[in-house]
Order: sequence, then C-alpha cells, then structure tokens
Amino acid sequence: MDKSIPSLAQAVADIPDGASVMIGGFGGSGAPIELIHALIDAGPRNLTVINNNAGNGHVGLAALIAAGQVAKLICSFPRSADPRVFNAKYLAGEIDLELVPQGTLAERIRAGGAGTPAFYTPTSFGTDLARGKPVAEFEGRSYVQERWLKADFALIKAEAGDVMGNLTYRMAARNFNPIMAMAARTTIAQVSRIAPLGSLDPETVVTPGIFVNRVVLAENPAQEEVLNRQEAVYP
Amino acid sequence: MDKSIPSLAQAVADIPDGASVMIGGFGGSGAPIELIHALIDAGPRNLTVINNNAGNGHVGLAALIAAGQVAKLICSFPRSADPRVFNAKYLAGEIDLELVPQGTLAERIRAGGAGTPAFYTPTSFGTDLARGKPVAEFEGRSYVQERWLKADFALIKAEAGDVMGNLTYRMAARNFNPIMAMAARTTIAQVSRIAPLGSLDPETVVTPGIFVNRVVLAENPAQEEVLNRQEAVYP
Amino acid sequence: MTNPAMIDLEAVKLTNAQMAWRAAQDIEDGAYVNLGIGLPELVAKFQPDGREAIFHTENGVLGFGPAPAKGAEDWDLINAGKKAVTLKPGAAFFHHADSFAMVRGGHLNVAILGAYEVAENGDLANWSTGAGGVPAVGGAMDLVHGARRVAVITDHVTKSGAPKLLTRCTLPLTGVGCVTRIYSSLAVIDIAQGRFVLREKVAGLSVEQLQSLTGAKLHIEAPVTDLTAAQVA
Amino acid sequence: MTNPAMIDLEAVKLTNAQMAWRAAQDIEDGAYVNLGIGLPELVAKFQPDGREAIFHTENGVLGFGPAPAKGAEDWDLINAGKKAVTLKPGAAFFHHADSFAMVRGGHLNVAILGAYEVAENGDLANWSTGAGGVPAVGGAMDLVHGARRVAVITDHVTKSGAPKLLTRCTLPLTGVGCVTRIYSSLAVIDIAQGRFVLREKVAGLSVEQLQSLTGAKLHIEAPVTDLTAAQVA
Repeated sequence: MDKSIPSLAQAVADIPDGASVMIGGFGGSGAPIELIHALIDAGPRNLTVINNNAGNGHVGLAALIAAGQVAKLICSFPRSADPRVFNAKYLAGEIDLELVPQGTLAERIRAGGAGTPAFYTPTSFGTDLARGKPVAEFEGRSYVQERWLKADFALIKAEAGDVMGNLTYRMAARNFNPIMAMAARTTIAQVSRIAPLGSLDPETVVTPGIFVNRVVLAENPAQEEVLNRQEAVYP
Repeated sequence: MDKSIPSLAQAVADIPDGASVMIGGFGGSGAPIELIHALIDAGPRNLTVINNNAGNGHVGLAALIAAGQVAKLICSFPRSADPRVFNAKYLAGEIDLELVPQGTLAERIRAGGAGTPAFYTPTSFGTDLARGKPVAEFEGRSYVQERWLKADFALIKAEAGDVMGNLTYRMAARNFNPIMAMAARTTIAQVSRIAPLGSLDPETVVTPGIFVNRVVLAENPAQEEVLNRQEAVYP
Repeated sequence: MTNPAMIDLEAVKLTNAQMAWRAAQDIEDGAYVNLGIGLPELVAKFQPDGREAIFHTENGVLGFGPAPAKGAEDWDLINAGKKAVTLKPGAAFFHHADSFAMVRGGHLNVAILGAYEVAENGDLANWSTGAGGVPAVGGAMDLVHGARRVAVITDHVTKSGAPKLLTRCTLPLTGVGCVTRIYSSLAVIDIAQGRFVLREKVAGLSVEQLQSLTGAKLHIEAPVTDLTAAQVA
Repeated sequence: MTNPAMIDLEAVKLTNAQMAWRAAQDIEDGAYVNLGIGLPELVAKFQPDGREAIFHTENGVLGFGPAPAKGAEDWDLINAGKKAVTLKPGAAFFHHADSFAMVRGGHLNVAILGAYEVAENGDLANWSTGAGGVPAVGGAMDLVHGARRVAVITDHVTKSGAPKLLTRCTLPLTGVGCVTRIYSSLAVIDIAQGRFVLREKVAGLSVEQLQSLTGAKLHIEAPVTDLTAAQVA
C-alpha cells in the first residue's frame, strides 16, 4: 500500500467543478496553503468550501475565493486581519455563506466522519443561528438538532505522514485537520515530512491511515501569517 | 496544581453507596485492577458499573461483582473466558444488566463527555436493543436515537500521568479509558508511572488533564489475564 | 427441515479454513477489514500474494498481525476476541470512540462476520440464540451498519442439518438488510434486491440439492461456477 | 438613554486592565479558563499570587502562556485570537472536536467573554451588531452554554453613554440565560433569578447614579461593597 502522490498537482487533479471541499486550518495555522494553491492552478469552480475562516490577505483560501472558484463557504468566523477578498465577494452577493458556531462546525464534521447523521447541542439555542432547526428537551434543558457535515474532498496539512496515511501534526496546527480527514470521501494530506513506514510510533499517530487517501510532500510549507506579512499574492 | 493522590485507598475513599462508576478496560487490557480492588476494600454497595464486559475469573470487576457491590451493569459483552461470577448473579436475578452495542456504548460515553445529550445511529435499528427508543429517518435511512451516558466516577488505567492529570496509555489498553475520563464527574486514573511535569510531550498526551481529577501511582500493575491464569482470587 | 436428501455433506463441503480462504480472495489490496471473532478470524491467514489488507479491531488497533509465539504475549495488545496479537509496520492505536467512528463512519471496506441465520432480505442474526442465559452483543450491531460491505462466513446448515439461510430470520436480529454476500461451506451467495443469488457452489452438489439445504429460493442470474478452494488448513 | 446624570465616568470608572484584574480575583487555583478575544484576554495577566489557572483556547491548546518575544513567534502556536502564544509545562494539544468537547461537556470552570449587551435574564448579545456587513460567530455560542460559569467583562455603557445592561437584549443573541456575573467598568453584578443583583460598585458613584446608567433594575440583597482594583496596566 502506498498512498503517496508525487506532486501537489496530481494530488488535487480530480477535484471537479461543484465539489464540496473541507480545508483544514484555523486562520493560517494548519492551513494547507500548497494544496490550496494547487487547487487554484487546477481551476475547478463552483466549489463549496468548509473552513473555520474565510481567508486572510491574498494567499491560500483568500486567493481561492479571489479566483472565483468558491460558490459557498461554510465557516464560523469569516473575519480576519485582512478579510477584504471574502468581504467584497460576500457584500456583492457573489458567494453564499453558511455561518455555523465553531463547536457545532467541529462536531458536525466529526459526526460526518463517525456516521452520526444528527445530534443535539445546547449551542445556538434561542439564537438566529438555530432558526428552522428542530429543538428538543432533554432532562429539562433545550437543545438544537444539528446534522452531520461531509465533503467530497478534504485538503489537510500534517507534519509527518507515512505511505499508509498515518499522520502527526504540529502544535495548534492540528485543529480541524484530523476531523476533516474523517469526514471526506477523499482525504488529501500535505505533509512536511514523509516518515519511513514503521517509524511513526503507533501510540502517537493522531490520524490513523484509514482516514487518509493521499499523502503528498510539501517540504518547508508556507505559513499564511508569514506570507501575509510579506504581502504575498497568489498566483 | 497537584492532582496526585498518595494511595489507592484515598483515591476511591469518597465513592458512596449508589454511585455510578465507569471502569475502563476491554477484557483485562486497560482494566484498573488496583483501583477496583481498592474499591472492594472501601466497600460501597449498590453501584451502577459501566464497563465493556462483566469481569473474568475472580479478580477485578468479577471480584467487585462477587462482593455484592454491583446492583446494575451497563455493558456490551458480558461474556468472557470465565464469566461465572456475573452469570451466577445475573441468572439469580441479583444484578441488573443493560446491554448496549459496543459502538453505541462508546459513543454514548463520548457524548456524555462532550455535552451531547442525544445522537442518532443506525446501530441496533430494527433489533430488540432498539425497543422503546425514538427512531428517525435522515436521507432515506433509519436511525435510532441514543442518549448520553455519564457517571459520578470513572476508574481508569493509564501508562504515564503527570500532576496535572495529563495521561498516556499503553497499546490496546487505551480502549474505553480516554472517553470514560471525559464522561465522569470525578475521574480517577491509576498510572504505572508518574511523569515529571513538563516531561510528557504535549503532542502525545492522549487525555489532557482537564478530564482527570486524581492521579494515583500503581507501579507494575497486575494484568487480569495473568492473574486469571494463576487462578488468583480477590480479596 | 433437516438435510432432506440425506446428502453426505462432509464429503463435499469446504472446511472452515477453505471457507476463510475463499472469503479472503475477495478482499482487495489495501482494504480495511474487520473480522468477527471465531471462524471469520481465519480469513486473515489467507490473504492472496501481493495483496495486503489492514485489519481493524474494535478495541483500538489498526494494522495488527498474527498471534505472537506462546509465552511472548503482551496482554495489552489483544484483539476483539481478547487474543494476543502483534503489530505490523504502520499500525496505530486509538480509543474506543475513534475505533467505532471508523466502523460507523463507513471507513471499513468490509466486515466479515459469523451467523446463526441470514435471510434473503439481508437480515442477519448472529448475537442471540433467543434462549435463556446471558445475552452479549459486542460490536456486531455496529459493524453490520458501518462497514461498506458486510459479508457472512458460515456453515450452510446447522449441526443438525437445518438451513441457516432463510426467507426471514427467526432469531433476534443483529441488523436489517445488511448482508450482501455469504461464504458458506457449500456456496457463495449474493444478496440483492431481497433475493439470494447463487454465484458459486461446490461441484459435488447439484443446484437442486443445494436448494434443498437452503431455506429460501436460490436465484440464478448468471452461470454458477464451481466453488473451489485451495487445500488449506 | 445616554448618561442622564452627566456623570464624569472617566474619573470613576475602572480601566480595562483593572476590570480584568477584578475578574481574575474570582478565578480559583487550578481552574480551567477560556478567555474571549480582546478585553477578556487581559485577565490572564492578573492571576493572583499562589493561584494558577490553566487556559484553554478553542483551536486546540490547553495550558498556553503569554505571547513570545517579538520575532520569536511560531505561527503554529496561536490562540483563538490568532495571536502567537507560548506553552507552559503540562500543556496539551488536541483537535477541534476534542477542544469543543471540553467546552460543551462542562469541563471549563469559567468562560469570560465580552458583551455588546447583557440582559437581567442572563441573555448575552456579543456576536452581531445586527447591522449589515459580514457576520461572524466563532466559539462564543459554544462557550456560553458549555462553561460551568459564564462571566462577562464590559464597559458599563457604550461609547455614546447608552446602557449595555438591559431588561432584554435588542441585538441578536449569543445565548439565553447564560451569564451569571458581570464585571463592568463601574460595578460587579450577579445575575440570579432573572434579576441584576448589585454586589460591588465604584466608590465615586451612588447606587442611584449607577442605576441611571443601567437599563434594568439593580437589586440589592446584601451590603454593596466598593469595587476596588489594583493600579494595574
């Protein structure tokens, strides 16, 4: 079994127009910038993107949005230091937004990966974000029913990966990456390092390979935060 | 902050009659034998115990049941190489049994720890174990509604623990231990080794200390499997 | 309904190892597989050359290998049957909720389970004989609704010769409409559109004889091939 | 309703740092704490001697410490406000679902959040001004229904002098009946049984003056003490 893919371009080549794509990261940490840029190069349009944020500056997710490839964004916090790309599209009515509380977003993704079609949470009860959702009472408290979230593809960033798709992460760059790996039909992981098979300690694997379909090396990956301080623009 | 407790006896001293107690382990692997034996010595009765199994031989959970301390058992598989203690009590009507599919048991415990009062699963749909439970259809498929499971106490077994309650596990002895740690009001972890604070790699901590209330050293812990091959009996 | 034709099944039926061998032939390279306790566990021994499946066990291991030498057991490294196992390179440990996220989330390519009864509508009964005693279910109800493909490996008839493949199950169900293929000691049968579709049968039995040992109609959609298995033990 | 008594609030009110200092005094040793982005983040600076709280950030870190020196930032180690942080001994990383299991499962002792409006029934509005623009919610809706204690730290009135403490919120809600204590720039107020209960107020204001700056009735159940804060910055 060898899930490694020789190039970023090949790793994302079959993502079609209209696909739903989970993209890991919280702000810039854990954002698979190199995979996103490969997706910009590949050019599929009308994508539904699931990410915690809505991009920052002119690289990564912001650049994907700027390229006009994203029809809808599902996220919790479309604000950042420099959100002008998303803001302009949104205010011009050129992109749909589904706003989801961050914990609900995480749990919906985890539910998608775990085969749980719906669950109840107190989060958002009584607020505008619960509108139209079923409500139920358990043990005297009110809860909102939320549905799972799955995607055709997940683009995630990990630290080390082996050919079987086992992954480790780096610090807070873990965030949404492991749960998105679970929730997509095809999970594509960029890794800073390919680990020889057997070199990852089975105790410390965070994402077991069963959740990963493709592993592609992106050595010395860019940090969105650093790129934005350099006012980088992609492409 | 120091969550370490000097003795096993002190660690379980406040578990009262009638308490619900999650006990980690899958068969003997990851079973906190030393904590269970301390609980036998402490003597609370009328306990509701949540465990995957129902004990084996005459040590650990089987001994707790034999001591007449368990009123009800919630488990998935009350069968083992030598289940005679539970079987006798059950067939004599001296212990209640709530049988739960293993994945449902795990997910109900995880839900208890994660603040999810109810969720839907296809597991057990159309079977005797779904009787009386709400059913709902999502995307054309039928699902059973299951409720969270919480407990007053969790007795778990870990490999290393620090004074803040961060834990690592050993191989398949992980099993139910991390999720039970999340789902109990008071989680008591026996560890084979106390790790100096700062010595556990934050990347490899499996149970963050927030889920753990007490850490107690049980060096060279007994293995149920080994004890049973020696035909050990407790007390 | 016991073996009406007085057929000498012992002479024609596959051994347990042969049934397992046959089931193993359908497991693709790189598949993630969960094998039930007992007879299904044998399947792992017969992976075809050049293919490598990754075995999952409910208690939190992916990528385990065969039993260690006697005396070399580590009782923290066991499978769902509580037997000691070993690790292959690329293995991973995880907790029970993550383990069943793999099962329920559709991440396993196939689960192969034992059966008391299988019905032509895909219903499976394999956890309770309905009699008294202590009930136990384990992970079977999760596996049947989680794995992408659920297959059963079973003797074609009970020890007393009664069919185990039925119109409807009589014992308490493990899952509804979940089984899609049966590897029996006499045949390979698919379940599709609520019908048993016969694919392969042992050469020593006619279709009529096989039908007489089966509790529901066997449909034939394409030429039935001989069920052959390597001489394995 | 703007500052009807023309009180010179600048002269009597607590600074942001002092509000944060006051909130910090109520955090017990060993507490697990989540601090909202902005003003609430300041609370971490003022842990009383001999007490150590453990700070949680939604993006998957428990036990983080202050910002690193400029130039020493590692942008894989940030907090929910996307600011670089450091680690304390005993820290742990985890993924987002586990992070919010901590939040929603009632494992945090306290969450301290900012507010646009707080109502006497405990309702909080802190995520949307209701105006146009791009809405963003983040983890606030999870925190208000997850942490065992939810406190708010806020200026007592808006920049234009209008009350932020109201009978009912007028802006879109973050959560219903969730806030139990308000640390304002002028007072410490508990919310109990759907009422504001005044506990402490700055010495330079009378109860009547404070009431005139508050949009709902202030109840007094016990002697109101002076709200004092260390001279901190």
